[in-house]
Amino acid sequence: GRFGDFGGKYVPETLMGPLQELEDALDQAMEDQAFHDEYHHVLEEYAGRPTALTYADKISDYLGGAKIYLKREDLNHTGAHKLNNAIGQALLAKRMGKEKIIAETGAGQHGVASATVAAKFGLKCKVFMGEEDIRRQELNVFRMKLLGAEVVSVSSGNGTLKDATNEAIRYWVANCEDHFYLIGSVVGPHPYPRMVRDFQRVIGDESKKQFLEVEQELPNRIYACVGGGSNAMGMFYPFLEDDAELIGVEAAGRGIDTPEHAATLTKGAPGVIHGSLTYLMQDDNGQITEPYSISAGLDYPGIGPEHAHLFQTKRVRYESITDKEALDALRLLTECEGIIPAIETAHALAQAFKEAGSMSKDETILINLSGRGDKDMATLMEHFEEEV
Amino acid sequence: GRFGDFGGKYVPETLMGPLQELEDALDQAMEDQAFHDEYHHVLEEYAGRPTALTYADKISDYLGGAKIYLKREDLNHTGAHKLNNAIGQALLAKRMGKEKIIAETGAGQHGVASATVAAKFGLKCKVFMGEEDIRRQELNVFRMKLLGAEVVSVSSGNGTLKDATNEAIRYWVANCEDHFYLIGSVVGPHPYPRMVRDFQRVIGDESKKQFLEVEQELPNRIYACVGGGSNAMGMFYPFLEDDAELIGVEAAGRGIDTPEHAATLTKGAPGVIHGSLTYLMQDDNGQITEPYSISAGLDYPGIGPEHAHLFQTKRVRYESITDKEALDALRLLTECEGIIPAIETAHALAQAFKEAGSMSKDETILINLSGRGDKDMATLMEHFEEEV
Amino acid sequence: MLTKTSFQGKLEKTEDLFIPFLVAGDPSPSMTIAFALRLQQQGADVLELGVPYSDPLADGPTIQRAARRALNAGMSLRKAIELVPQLRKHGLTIPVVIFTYYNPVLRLGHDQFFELLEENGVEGVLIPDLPFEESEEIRGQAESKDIEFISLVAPNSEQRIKQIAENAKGFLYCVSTLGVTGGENKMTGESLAFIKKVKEYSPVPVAVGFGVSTNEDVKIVREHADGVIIGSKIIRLIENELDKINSGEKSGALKSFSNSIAELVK
Amino acid sequence: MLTKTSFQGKLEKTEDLFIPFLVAGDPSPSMTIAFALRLQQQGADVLELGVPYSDPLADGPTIQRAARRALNAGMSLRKAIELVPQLRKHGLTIPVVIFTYYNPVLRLGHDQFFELLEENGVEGVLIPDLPFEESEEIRGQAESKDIEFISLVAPNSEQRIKQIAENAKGFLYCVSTLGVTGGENKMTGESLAFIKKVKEYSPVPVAVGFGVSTNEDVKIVREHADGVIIGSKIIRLIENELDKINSGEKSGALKSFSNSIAELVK
Repeated sequence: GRFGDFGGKYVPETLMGPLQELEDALDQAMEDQAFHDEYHHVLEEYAGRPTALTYADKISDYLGGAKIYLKREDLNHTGAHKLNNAIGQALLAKRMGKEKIIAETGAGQHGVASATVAAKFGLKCKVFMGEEDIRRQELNVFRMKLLGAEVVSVSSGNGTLKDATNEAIRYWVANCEDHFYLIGSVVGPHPYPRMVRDFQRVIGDESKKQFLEVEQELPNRIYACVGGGSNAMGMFYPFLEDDAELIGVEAAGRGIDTPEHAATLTKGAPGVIHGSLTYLMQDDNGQITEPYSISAGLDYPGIGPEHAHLFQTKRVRYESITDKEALDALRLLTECEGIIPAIETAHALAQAFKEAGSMSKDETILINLSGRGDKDMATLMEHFEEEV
Repeated sequence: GRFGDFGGKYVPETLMGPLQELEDALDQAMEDQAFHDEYHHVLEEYAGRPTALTYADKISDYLGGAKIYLKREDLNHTGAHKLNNAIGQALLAKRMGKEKIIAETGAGQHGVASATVAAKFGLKCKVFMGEEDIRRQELNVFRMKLLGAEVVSVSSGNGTLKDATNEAIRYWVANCEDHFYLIGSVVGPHPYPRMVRDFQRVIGDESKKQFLEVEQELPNRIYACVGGGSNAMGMFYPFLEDDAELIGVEAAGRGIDTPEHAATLTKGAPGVIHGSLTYLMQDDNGQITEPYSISAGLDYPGIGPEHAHLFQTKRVRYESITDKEALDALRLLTECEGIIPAIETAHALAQAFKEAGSMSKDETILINLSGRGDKDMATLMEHFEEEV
Repeated sequence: MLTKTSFQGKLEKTEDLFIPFLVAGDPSPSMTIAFALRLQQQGADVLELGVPYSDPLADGPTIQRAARRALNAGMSLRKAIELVPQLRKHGLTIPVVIFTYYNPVLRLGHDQFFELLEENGVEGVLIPDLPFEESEEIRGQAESKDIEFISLVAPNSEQRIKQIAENAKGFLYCVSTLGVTGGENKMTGESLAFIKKVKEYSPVPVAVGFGVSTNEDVKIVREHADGVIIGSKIIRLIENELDKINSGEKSGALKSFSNSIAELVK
Repeated sequence: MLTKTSFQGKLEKTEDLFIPFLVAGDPSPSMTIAFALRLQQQGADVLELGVPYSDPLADGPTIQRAARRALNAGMSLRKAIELVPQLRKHGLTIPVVIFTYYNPVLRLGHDQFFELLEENGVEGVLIPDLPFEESEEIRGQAESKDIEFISLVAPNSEQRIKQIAENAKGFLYCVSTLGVTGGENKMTGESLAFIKKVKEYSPVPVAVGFGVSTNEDVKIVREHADGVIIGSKIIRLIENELDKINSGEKSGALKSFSNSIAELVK
């Protein structure tokens, strides 16, 4: 249950049993070809995989350096990579005979993905969401309800993702016998970080195959944004043994020299959050601090333990991008390629765009376009209304 | 330029030249394998085609009759079938050396698709939109602007799609030398209805292939909603010579016995609208009347001339579905399958769901899931807020 | 080369034609009659009587507004045609061309349409959204009723110019500039060459329309074509008088209108 | 079978233990001292002194509120430990168990944490999010400092029950029911069988916590286990007195608190 020094199961005793049950079921499922077949069948037939690999010719020309490719997770059903994992875990829940799932959500993307698979597979679904996030993400709340899920408002703490996750774990502690907790990122106690990565690695597996088809070699650099880090782990994992340089991009919010950011690896320290030993943002007393990012999906004080390991071993380079840089990259991609990315994704874009120009024209870049920007329209309107 | 009695070019003399130029260019392009290759390359690499064919097992079981399959145009980039056509026409515009495109839009979906291809292919884009629709579809207006398009507010008439189309045609009359008019449905003067159908037939072509793969025979019935009718023509066309029963579903609004509907074939009469001889909604003096539907995309007083022909020859059966029936079907699909469809699409679903139960279990239904419901959230919230 | 007996012999002139356009019923049928008579007084040779339409594709905002006013006043294709005997009764003698979009004609039916035209003594018909290729049937019907079917020709009609011009009846409506009605007139060297080419083929007078709005425009058109068609400018002159008309000062309005027309075509 | 010399010999009883829980600094350090002394007066055998934490995963809303109050009052892990000598100074003689989530301990560092505990005379430590499998190092350190590392065991610990119980120090914290603190107590037949099984393996007293909130609960627990742990209920009793405390009536608040505790554990 470790990635080097990180990971583990730092949970109340009551969860040790359910986690063992989960791990046993997961290991069994992963060795069962029928489970893989069903998972991949649903990904293809329902979620619309494989997602496209798009050559971004205009922006490549504009930046004048490396050829830039985009892995189009925005084309996944419900608009982001989140569904890959939700499908995998829902199938596992069914296999374990659990008919009720719980999930935490910040901006609502994982909540929508969970509500979606609950509807599709006939499970009851309860989504924990901070009351502040419920206020900010009214549309996604409605979407979850329309899908038949119950949205539980969490008023503890600041009413955001961290608090929703705490509350989901607490609820699971009390109801673990018949509830499956569907975690949305590569965080949480073992075996979650591994499981979520394994349900997201389809991104990297497909990318590798597609990239080799069009370029006959692997990309020189691969970029992905990192909040909890599931889209990045899904993309990076199949490339870990290859030469490709891997770059994870955190949210620098208003700047990493201000208190308002979510750059966990860049500015945080090792500790325990949500059951896992990893890096997190905390004060000198070990109290977890509130992160900030314009992007709700990156606005998380922790990070998956495997990222902490890849940071420590330097296999992945971690950078951070401010709100403003992300918004600029979002506009550039939109105007050049006709693709409005999620603000989360725009962090990865911004870092890649920064570096692409100084790379040579025979080098290549792969960016994980983790989600579409439809959910961010209200935020974008606030920021761009005067300009457009 | 005719489909039986319907079609033609009922336009001001000034457009006859540009239409001929377009037709010549189109015919050339259609005979050029390189054009086909580029079009299909963009569909695959950029738009994410082929879209999935999803077996809707839960709803099939629930209705207890035919097996229901969904052709997932909602998974297309920008969320609906509209992009297929926009890509085709944008490539044609480029081939013709036109660097400026104009488009009309109602709810904004075709406007977004046009703005998207304009960004992708480096064209200038002007989208005509009624001032009332601009007010109702603020989000899509912003999206188009973010993509770099200019949105022209049309105040003539009632400020809706019909008026936006009139104004786009007028603008084209004055600027046809260097502008390409990118019409969003199988309407307008020849060669538009044929061209748009040919750029949408990829839906039916893919469906046929996919359906044969999973069921080894063609579907018994195929449903699609019809406003202008492009998703329906795209789906139906490759099946016209087959045995499958084809059902086009119009919007009955508040009921076809009220004045508030958009059931053009059911209640309209032959006439000329937007350059084409077809069915339309008009009064006794031949003045075009205002349609009504909860769904902005079906809220159009005309219909593509090929539909008029298929109606007259009875090759396609046309039905109509009220706002309420559509909303009920939308909820049912959402709760059973985890897919929130566009309200337009929900009309096709409602008709299919009505009929599926009385079909036998070895019969099959194919529904064109023309678009996703994200754009309709505000409308759905108004209608469902109390219930969910 | 021009034929002389057009419009049932009522139009003997073949040059220097002044062809004004009114929307029937804008702002009321009686005012249309009054305006028409003033136009005849000011030298109009043919009256284009426009039928208001909900979706006038070839028209700019000015004529759209006029159509809206007339529709609100209850005007229709049938009523517009039936206005012609009223015009005659009040002294209009110049030929009248009914200008209508195609859908109201279709709704009425071709046969009934031509019966109505004939019954009401209409001399010509112009359908702006029925180009040459779509009008074969209706041209035949018009000919059999001795009603002139007016064709339009545009600078970008290209190889079709010859065909359209050679088949022209009554007068040939030459669209001077690309665009909808009421735009700006741009009489470039190209436009003049185009008019010259049209005149070569046309057996009937060539009248130029679209964007003629000043006396200077009129003079230039007169110099090169056989006639000038004025639409939107006349509607705007009527709009200038709407306040007076609504407050009952009809004679003042008509006088002021006449003066403006005189100034325009002097 | 029970060992007698736990908590550095300070806990000689091995049954009928009353183990109350306070959050250090709720609502202030001085009130924590006062409440602790009252609890000792009412027969408390061990004090669980909770360190407030931003994200207390194992706690329900009551203890979350208490933690929030204490954090707002500036409490920290270090300050909570340093409160222990203050408690002693005011007359607390029973052993104190520092109850803290793991992250503050990690932040401080294991070595510094144990130095602090030792320096301040703390007899026990309980880390609710450090299960048996993750606590090997810290258990070793605790043992070497003669500080009891309190383990928890839950009904669903299953095959791990034996392992956890056999290795228990001080007392064994038996989670009577699945859930976070402050829930409802459901002493079912299953719970009783579970407690019985735990007692079979445990060399130390078995205390039952989670959801003990009425005198009836206390009586049932006493009947089957060696001790009762009361947390959320005590916090709620403190909350009842907050108004009085804030308005300066501290002695009245303490008296009322004492009476309630007496009623609870009678």
